[in-house]
Amino acid sequence: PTAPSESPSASQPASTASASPSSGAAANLTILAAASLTQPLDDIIAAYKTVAPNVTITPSYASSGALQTQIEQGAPADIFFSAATKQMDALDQGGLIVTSSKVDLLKNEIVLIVPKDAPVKVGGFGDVATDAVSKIALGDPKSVPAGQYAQDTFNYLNLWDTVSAKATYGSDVKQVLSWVDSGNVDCGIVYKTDALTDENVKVIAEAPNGSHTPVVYPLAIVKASTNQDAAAAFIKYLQSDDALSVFDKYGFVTK
Amino acid sequence: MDYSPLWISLRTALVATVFAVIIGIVAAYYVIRLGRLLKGIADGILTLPMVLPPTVVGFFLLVFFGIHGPAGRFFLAVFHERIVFSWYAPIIASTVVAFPLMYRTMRGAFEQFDQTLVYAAQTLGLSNTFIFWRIILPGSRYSMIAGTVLAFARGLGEFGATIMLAGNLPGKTTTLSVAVYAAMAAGDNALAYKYVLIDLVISFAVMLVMNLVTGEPSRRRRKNIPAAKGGI
Amino acid sequence: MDYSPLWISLRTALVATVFAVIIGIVAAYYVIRLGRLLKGIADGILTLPMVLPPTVVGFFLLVFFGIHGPAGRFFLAVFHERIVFSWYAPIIASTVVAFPLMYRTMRGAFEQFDQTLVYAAQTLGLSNTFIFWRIILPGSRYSMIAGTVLAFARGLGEFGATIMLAGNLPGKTTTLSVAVYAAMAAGDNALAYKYVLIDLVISFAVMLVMNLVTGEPSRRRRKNIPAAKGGI
Amino acid sequence: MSLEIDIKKTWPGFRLDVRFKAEREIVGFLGASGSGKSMTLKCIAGIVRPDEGVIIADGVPLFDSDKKINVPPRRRETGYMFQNAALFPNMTARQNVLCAAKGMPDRSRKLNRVKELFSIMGLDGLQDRYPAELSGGQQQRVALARILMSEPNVLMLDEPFSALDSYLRWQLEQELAVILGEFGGTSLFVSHNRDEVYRLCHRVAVVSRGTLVADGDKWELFNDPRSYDACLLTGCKNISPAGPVSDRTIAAGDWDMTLECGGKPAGDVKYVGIRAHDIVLTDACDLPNCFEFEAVSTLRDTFSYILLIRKAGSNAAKTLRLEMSREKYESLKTLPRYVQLPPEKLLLLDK
Amino acid sequence: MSLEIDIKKTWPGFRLDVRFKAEREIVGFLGASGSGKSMTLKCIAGIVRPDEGVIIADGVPLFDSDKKINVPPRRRETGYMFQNAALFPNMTARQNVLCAAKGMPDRSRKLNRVKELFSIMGLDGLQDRYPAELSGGQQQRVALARILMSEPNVLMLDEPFSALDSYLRWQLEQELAVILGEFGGTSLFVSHNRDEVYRLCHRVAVVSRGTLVADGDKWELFNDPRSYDACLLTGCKNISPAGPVSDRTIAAGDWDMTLECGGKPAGDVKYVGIRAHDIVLTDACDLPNCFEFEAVSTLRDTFSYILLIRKAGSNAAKTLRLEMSREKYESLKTLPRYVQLPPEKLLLLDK
Ligand SMILES: Nc1ncnc2c1ncn2[C@@H]1O[C@H](COP(=O)(O)OP(=O)(O)OP(=O)(O)O)[C@@H](O)[C@H]1O
Ligand SMILES: Nc1ncnc2c1ncn2[C@@H]1O[C@H](COP(=O)(O)OP(=O)(O)OP(=O)(O)O)[C@@H](O)[C@H]1O
Ligand SMILES: [Mg+2]
Ligand SMILES: [Mg+2]
Repeated sequence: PTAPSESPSASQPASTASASPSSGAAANLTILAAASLTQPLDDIIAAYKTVAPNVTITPSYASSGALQTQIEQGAPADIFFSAATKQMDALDQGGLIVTSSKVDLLKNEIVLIVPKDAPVKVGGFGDVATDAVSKIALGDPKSVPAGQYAQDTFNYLNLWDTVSAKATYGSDVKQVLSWVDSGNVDCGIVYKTDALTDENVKVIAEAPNGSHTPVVYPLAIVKASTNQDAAAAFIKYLQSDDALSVFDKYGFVTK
Repeated sequence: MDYSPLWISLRTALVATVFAVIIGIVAAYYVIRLGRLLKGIADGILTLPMVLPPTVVGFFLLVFFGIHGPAGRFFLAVFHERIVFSWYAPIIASTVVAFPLMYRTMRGAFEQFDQTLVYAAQTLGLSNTFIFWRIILPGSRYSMIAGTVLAFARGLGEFGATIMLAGNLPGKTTTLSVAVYAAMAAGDNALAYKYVLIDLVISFAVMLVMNLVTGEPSRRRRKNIPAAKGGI
Repeated sequence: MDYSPLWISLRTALVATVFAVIIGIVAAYYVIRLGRLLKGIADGILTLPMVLPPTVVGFFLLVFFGIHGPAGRFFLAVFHERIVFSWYAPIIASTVVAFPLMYRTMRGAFEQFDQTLVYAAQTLGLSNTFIFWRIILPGSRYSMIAGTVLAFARGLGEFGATIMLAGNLPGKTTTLSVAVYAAMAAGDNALAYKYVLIDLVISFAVMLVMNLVTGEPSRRRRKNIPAAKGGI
Repeated sequence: MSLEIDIKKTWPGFRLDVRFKAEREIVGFLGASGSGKSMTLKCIAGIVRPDEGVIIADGVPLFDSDKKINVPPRRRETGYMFQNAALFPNMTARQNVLCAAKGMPDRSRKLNRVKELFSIMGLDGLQDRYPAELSGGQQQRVALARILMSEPNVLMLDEPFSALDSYLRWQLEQELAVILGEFGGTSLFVSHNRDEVYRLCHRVAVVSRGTLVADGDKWELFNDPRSYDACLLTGCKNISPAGPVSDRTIAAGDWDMTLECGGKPAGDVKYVGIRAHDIVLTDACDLPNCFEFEAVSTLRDTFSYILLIRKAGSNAAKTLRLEMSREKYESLKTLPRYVQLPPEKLLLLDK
Repeated sequence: MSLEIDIKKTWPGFRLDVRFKAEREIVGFLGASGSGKSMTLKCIAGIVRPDEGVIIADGVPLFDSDKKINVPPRRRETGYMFQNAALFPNMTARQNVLCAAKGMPDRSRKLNRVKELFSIMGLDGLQDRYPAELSGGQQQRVALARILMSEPNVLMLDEPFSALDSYLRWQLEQELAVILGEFGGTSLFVSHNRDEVYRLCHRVAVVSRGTLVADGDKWELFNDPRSYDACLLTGCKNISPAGPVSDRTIAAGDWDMTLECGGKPAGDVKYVGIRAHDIVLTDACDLPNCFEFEAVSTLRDTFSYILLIRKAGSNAAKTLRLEMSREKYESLKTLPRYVQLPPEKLLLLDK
């Protein structure tokens, strides 16, 4: 698949900001990030080493819910990079993050996938309601954001009642992917970025525009952070062209 | 509140414990006969489901029992049944994860068993089956209980492998552990705690019953009497 | 490839095993002295970390050891250390999850132990410490090995509680199991398999060593000799 | 060191009710299998808890059901050598013995004593063997060495020689006599060998069905056992129920004989016994208690002959066992016609 | 049923090398503690694997190191009664015995036989007890009942009476004599009681330090033991190294005596022995092998006296043990001056 490479905005200010911490004081940053961000973020952190050699960034990847709990319990963290707004909002309401630092950095697409070698029976979201599909894998709408978006989409299409009868719920997107990958379900709904990591699945369709609230990945500085400046600098860098192009590469939609 | 996870969990844990106990005992029985090197290898293989993170175990199970996997294809062909997402998928997952506990505990017990009694039985011409069932197993009952309790606990707490192989189908495959996880992930801590409470009640009940039932006869009789364990 | 998870896992599993073994043995030692009802209750409490899904255990640990929790506050006040995300957090998590295995296995072994030997030791005026360390424990060595192997395996496979309490800080708290999870979640299956492979190598190595080292002396000597276990 | 016990304990099917005192002496315990010898010693050692009663050693109560005293076994300083050796399987013979030497701080003295005990027990060269590598008798001797090493206040030996050959037995008996002589505390010695008990002990207690039926000086006991059980256990092979016929005569039912008691009162007699080698064969019938007899069978023993005989014509009567040395038997040309039960040899038993 | 064995096995510090044949008979095993009796039986039972050799029962090889035959214990039909009872702790006495009755399909016959065995063993009322609830001797009797129940082809009893009192021993010995008589297979009987072996067995094998030093007819063995070990184990208390002085006289070093052999050749003599009750005290010195003596000590045994004596003036000499009945001793007014070792009673030992 071709990575969407149109990302013109916000490159200039970011590159200037990125210069400043290189002269700044040494700092250790801990960034709590959703597990789905592992690959791009690792790349960016490696690149940041050349931009700000004094700053050591340690990522800790887990599910957004776990990260939220950790911050609530006072885990020593500087930046929270969530895969959904729900956790971010919860922390915001708890007064645990610096509200002004909150940025909706990335977007993702909800896609319908099928096993790669499956006979093409499913052509789009509409077909899920037909007999072509006997089982569909979704994230648990109650706990998995991707599942919530999927529910929204089918609600928008007025298909939820029929679809939910065939649905099997995973506790995270990875599971949904595994089930589709191994052919144990006919199709599944995941993020586009996840779909791109698995060569045994193929993307059939993206969710129609407006069928769900946008999938955004917000990030913010944790209030308890003792490195507010360095954290702000890194968040700036994440908004730079250099960084965004990395996200781009892994299939994220950058503004 | 939905009580189905309770029943599913009970069913899963009980059936899985039974399987784990049987398979564990059989495995232990054969492994102690091996040479030391082979024993180590057997240990390595049979303890694998404990060493690997449950999700990984679940993933392998999915591949193995999935419709493209060898076991999955076999079942589909012979029984016209899909294993993945079925009501017995949690049982399979729990069994696989719990059985190393029984296996290892029983291996220890068998190795510790007083060989004199085995020899005595052999010279009486008793069959190996009799020796095993009527002499060695009863003599290892405390370890058997330990292994069973552990297997049951693990079966009850199992979640990673279960959800991978069985999914989270309310009323069908959603065990307590899965329900707890889901409720927590959904931020519904109140519900999660309720399920945790049920978990606790079950496990306490089982532990109590296990402790009240077992050792009963020998205990009463042994009280104050030095166990002369076949000695004069 | 980053090998730090290997070392962290080894450190974590080894240290956690040591703790689990010690705590497990001590717990078992005291529990067998209790009445039957209390035993059941003790069992219920001490087996809890196995019954609950690891994530839930992790959540409770996080609450308990977090800076708002009692243990967390205590440590912060006394040692000026935060436990959450520290390098010893995985050890704590693994210990908690692994110790019920040792506890239950040893309880079984202690209950099975030939009381005659204890009585003989007592009438010789030997101290309880001596009796425990030099007579009961060596006599329960096979169960001890079983428990240790299980605790180690569990420590190695632990992930749910660890990632909750210790996070996933590469080079600091990322154990193999966490690394496997993270790699899988990130879609990097190749890396995940590599870590799984390392997992397997470690566990095989440990099992082999355990099997080669243990039972060595008594085995050689016992070969072909009926173990007269204190009999005439 | 004195010992005083008075204990009761009931099991389904068995009741222990033992009372006795012992000073600094060696008390032998004789009793049939299952009579309660080991149980008594176990109660003293604190391994078995009596239902009620007291156990007092040297004035210190070790157990008192009324005062709720129950000193734990390891503080009682009562060494009990188990009937089975109960060696620690994970320790070598030497370690087994060494670990019992708690009272000796001096390591070299300890080692010397261990060495000495091993050589007394004839165990030289076996010090580094594990119990499983020792024969039954060797295990028993290690256990004996171990209990002697522990130097308890009350020494209880439960059939310490049962697995030993006669020669070793004889040797160890002599060594033990010396050791117990030096020991100076109370020793309780269970044995099934009448002669051993006789030679080694000062006093003998006879246990039967859970109670002490006799307890006293050994000379007295062997010469005049008084009770059926004591008579049997001191090795008398011939015992018959009996009852007084007149003041000085009794009727022995099993043997179909009326016997003169030789001056002893016949009043309370319940049984009468006579030892196998006290019965005399004679050609003339001029002495009291003389009967014509018939030999039912003759058994050749190692160095003697055993005759089973009964009064002639009493076909229903039980046989008497008569023993005589091989020489004597072989010097007889023909078997005499009469048997005599010398009145002074009759054992009159009143219970 | 015949049995033929020829086995070797080496442990560090002990070597077993036993060869013998037995027909349908009762063979007694005498041997010092640790001499290898139990090991030999365990090899036959298949519990211990010899390094090399053959074991053949009734023509069927049970073990043959050359042909790589090693029949597993449970197919050998060789019943071995362990020196310790080795009862199954989780079964009652009855279950222990019942489970051995594999060959009997008829349940009521089984139950009858169990009942019979329990009553023979004097265990009535104890059928439902667990082993831990039985005394040492009771456990042993259950084990004996169990092995008899299993009706093996070769019956091996390892000190089956060691934990029993003398009275019970005597009773059981007679019962066992009947049972073994009916049995008709080969029985191997280990005992430390010389007399028991003598009475019960047809043939006696003497084991010493892992080898058979004597094997043959019991009369012969007891009358003329030939070897030092056999002599000791048949109960002879006096043995001295000896060497020929002339054709018909030997010198007994330990006793400082030169002795006439009474016509037997002195050529190969290595030791000389004499039984304690064969030594004669006399007032006249007109017989061969007469010496003036001094009594070192006098011991009063149950029904006899034991004198330890040595040749007058030989202070370095070892003492001889002399036994005489109490009657005889007490009838002596003064102790005679001389001791005689009758030449015909001397046991000349050539190994
Ligand atoms: N738990 C029990 N329930 C009932 N009876 C018991 C129990 N334990 C022991 N006994 C009985 O107590 C009696 C005394 O046992 P003890 O061991 O003292 O005998 P003993 O005199 O030492 O005999 P032995 O010479 O055979 O060793 C035995 O008859 C035994 O059966
Ligand atoms: N593993 C071993 N290593 C070395 N020697 C051993 C081993 N096992 C047994 N022995 C020795 O073998 C010898 C024979 O033992 P066995 O049990 O046959 O003696 P036994 O004649 O039955 O004696 P007892 O009358 O005391 O029972 C003993 O001296 C014992 O020490
Ligand atoms: Mg006893
Ligand atoms: Mg033996």
